[in-house]
Amino acid sequence: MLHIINKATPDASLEQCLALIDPQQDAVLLVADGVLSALASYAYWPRGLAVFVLSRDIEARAINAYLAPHIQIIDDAGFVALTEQHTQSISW
Amino acid sequence: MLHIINKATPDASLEQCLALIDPQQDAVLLVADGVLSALASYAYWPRGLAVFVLSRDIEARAINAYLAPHIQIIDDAGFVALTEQHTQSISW
Amino acid sequence: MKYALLVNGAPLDSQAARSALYFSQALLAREHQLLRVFFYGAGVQLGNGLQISAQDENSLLGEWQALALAGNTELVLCIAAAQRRGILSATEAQRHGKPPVEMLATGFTLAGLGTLVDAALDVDRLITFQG
Amino acid sequence: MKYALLVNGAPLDSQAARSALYFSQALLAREHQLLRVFFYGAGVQLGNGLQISAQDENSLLGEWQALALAGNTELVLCIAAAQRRGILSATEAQRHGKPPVEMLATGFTLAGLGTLVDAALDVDRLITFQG
Amino acid sequence: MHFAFLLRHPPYSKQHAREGLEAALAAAAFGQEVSLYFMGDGVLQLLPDQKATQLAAKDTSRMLQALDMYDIENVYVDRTSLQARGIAEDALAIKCTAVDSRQIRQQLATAQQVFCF
Amino acid sequence: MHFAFLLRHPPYSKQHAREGLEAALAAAAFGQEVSLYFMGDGVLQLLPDQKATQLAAKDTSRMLQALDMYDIENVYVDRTSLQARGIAEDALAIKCTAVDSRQIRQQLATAQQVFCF
Repeated sequence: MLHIINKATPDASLEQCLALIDPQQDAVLLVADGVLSALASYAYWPRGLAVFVLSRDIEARAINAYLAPHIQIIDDAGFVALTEQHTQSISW
Repeated sequence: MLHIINKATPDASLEQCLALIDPQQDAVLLVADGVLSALASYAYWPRGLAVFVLSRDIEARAINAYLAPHIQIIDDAGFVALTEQHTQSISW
Repeated sequence: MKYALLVNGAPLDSQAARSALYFSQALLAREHQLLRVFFYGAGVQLGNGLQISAQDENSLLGEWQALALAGNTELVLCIAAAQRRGILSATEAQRHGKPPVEMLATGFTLAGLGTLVDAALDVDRLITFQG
Repeated sequence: MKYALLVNGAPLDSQAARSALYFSQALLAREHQLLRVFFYGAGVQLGNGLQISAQDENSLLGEWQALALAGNTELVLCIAAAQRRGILSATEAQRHGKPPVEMLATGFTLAGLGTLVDAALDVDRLITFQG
Repeated sequence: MHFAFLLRHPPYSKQHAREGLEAALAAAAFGQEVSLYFMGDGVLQLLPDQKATQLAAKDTSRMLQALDMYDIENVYVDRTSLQARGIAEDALAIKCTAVDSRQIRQQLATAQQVFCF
Repeated sequence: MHFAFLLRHPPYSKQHAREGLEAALAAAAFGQEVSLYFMGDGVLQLLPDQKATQLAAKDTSRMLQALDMYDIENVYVDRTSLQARGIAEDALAIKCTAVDSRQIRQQLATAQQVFCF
């Protein structure tokens, strides 16, 4: 399952998404204001979970230098690739 | 200062409002989705703070039975009266 | 007392315009003056005169127009915020090379942020309704 | 693969339509098919053809129209959601006793939720862009 | 096909509750198997005796009465969300099955599409 | 008259950052004393090197350069909000005075109007 999150915390979406995530099989993609949850200072992602952010949303907001180390930056084509790999998605 | 809150938790508005509140002098009015923060199960209001909810928002959502005991229910005229009493207001 | 309101939330996708309407009605009932309501941000969408209310709901726009008549209240859309969201008067449309369709609802005017500043200076209370 | 999108967020007051546009461009670049984009909720506001883009910003609407041509993609506004938000075709306006002003942007059609259900059944992937 | 709908918003301030239910009813009307999951503030959609007329709004709780008519039988409510709001399972306006996150996760894995409102 | 603006939203997804700044600039242009308080995700408006063109958006950080021109000198940033995001006070695009909640509360008490964006 690919979880797409577009909202900044605090927001119910994050809590609800985290409650349903399977860190072994699922991936999270942060887009729009959702990328703010990729900051190193926000440390609630379960260990082992694949967390991606969209590069243009990071660059627009100039937060590259503040990202947590395990966050993976992808471009628009990478977003498409994630949707190819995951048969299911939930946009929170 | 009258603090008017129209958003449900979790939301940054609540945190930011609580950080600025003076429980001795200020009052909080919950409107629209903000009334959900009047539920007895949400217990983060500082002791002694006057917290009001708008009756029509409570009735529309049928949450009367779930309100915390110290919450005061007012009607539209009561809302106007609060703005008369407080020279300043912030709508979060 | 003299009041003005600032309404920032979209009429349907937030409760801002609805809450502000009931507040305004209560203001007039208590014999306050409501000089101006300034619609900003997504709030400008209330002034779209081409909107049609579904049969099963009351017309929020119509209630605002009635309130404005009863209270002699100015209903002002921020011109920049409205333009960004595609709401133009016939004059504005023509100025941008579009057909002169009047989208502005009866009773609403377009004006700049200066009218919000003016209102804030003229009144005893300015109350904001967020989206 | 065959894709469809569901866009729920308002064009200016959320990033939904902008994010969905870049995703769609990347889809076509990878030679996927994008059959339909269904605009629902506040998302229908993109299809307001009377909107004017400010000079300092690109036209989001224009880019969507170009994308639809390039990808042979249907742009569909949910008819009920659009009506609630005041966006009508000339035909719909007339049916409600209003002047027959065409508000629908070129390249967009109005249809019911059934076309969203159909899209979900026809494609390999349905991706939602929230507001 | 099995379409799952996550209904996460409280009624009335915004259109999510209403438009989520309308989408679910449409999917059922078009012959699809539909399951509903009320979670977060979405559980408030299930409270009885809502007075939508106070806000001149469409009563979404009345739309719930239509679920039967559309043969939507798989109606679930997140137990944790109810508990966090102090709402008893038997205080709801319609019959729902209370589930936990683990059950929701398992059931969503079988859905063709998951719609989130 | 003294108008205070609380700027609480991050740039770009929504119009709050842009429309809040435009309102503040308008108040200054109309001769009012203006003070700005960046707090919560609003502090992200202050980061240098934003690339708004990535989203074909108006660069709100460039609007900040106009503050001088409008004689807006009272620009404050909430220290706690910066710390929570791991942002140093000297990493910001414009000169701001870092303050805490107590100071903000005291200063707002002197405002004629508090606008919240």
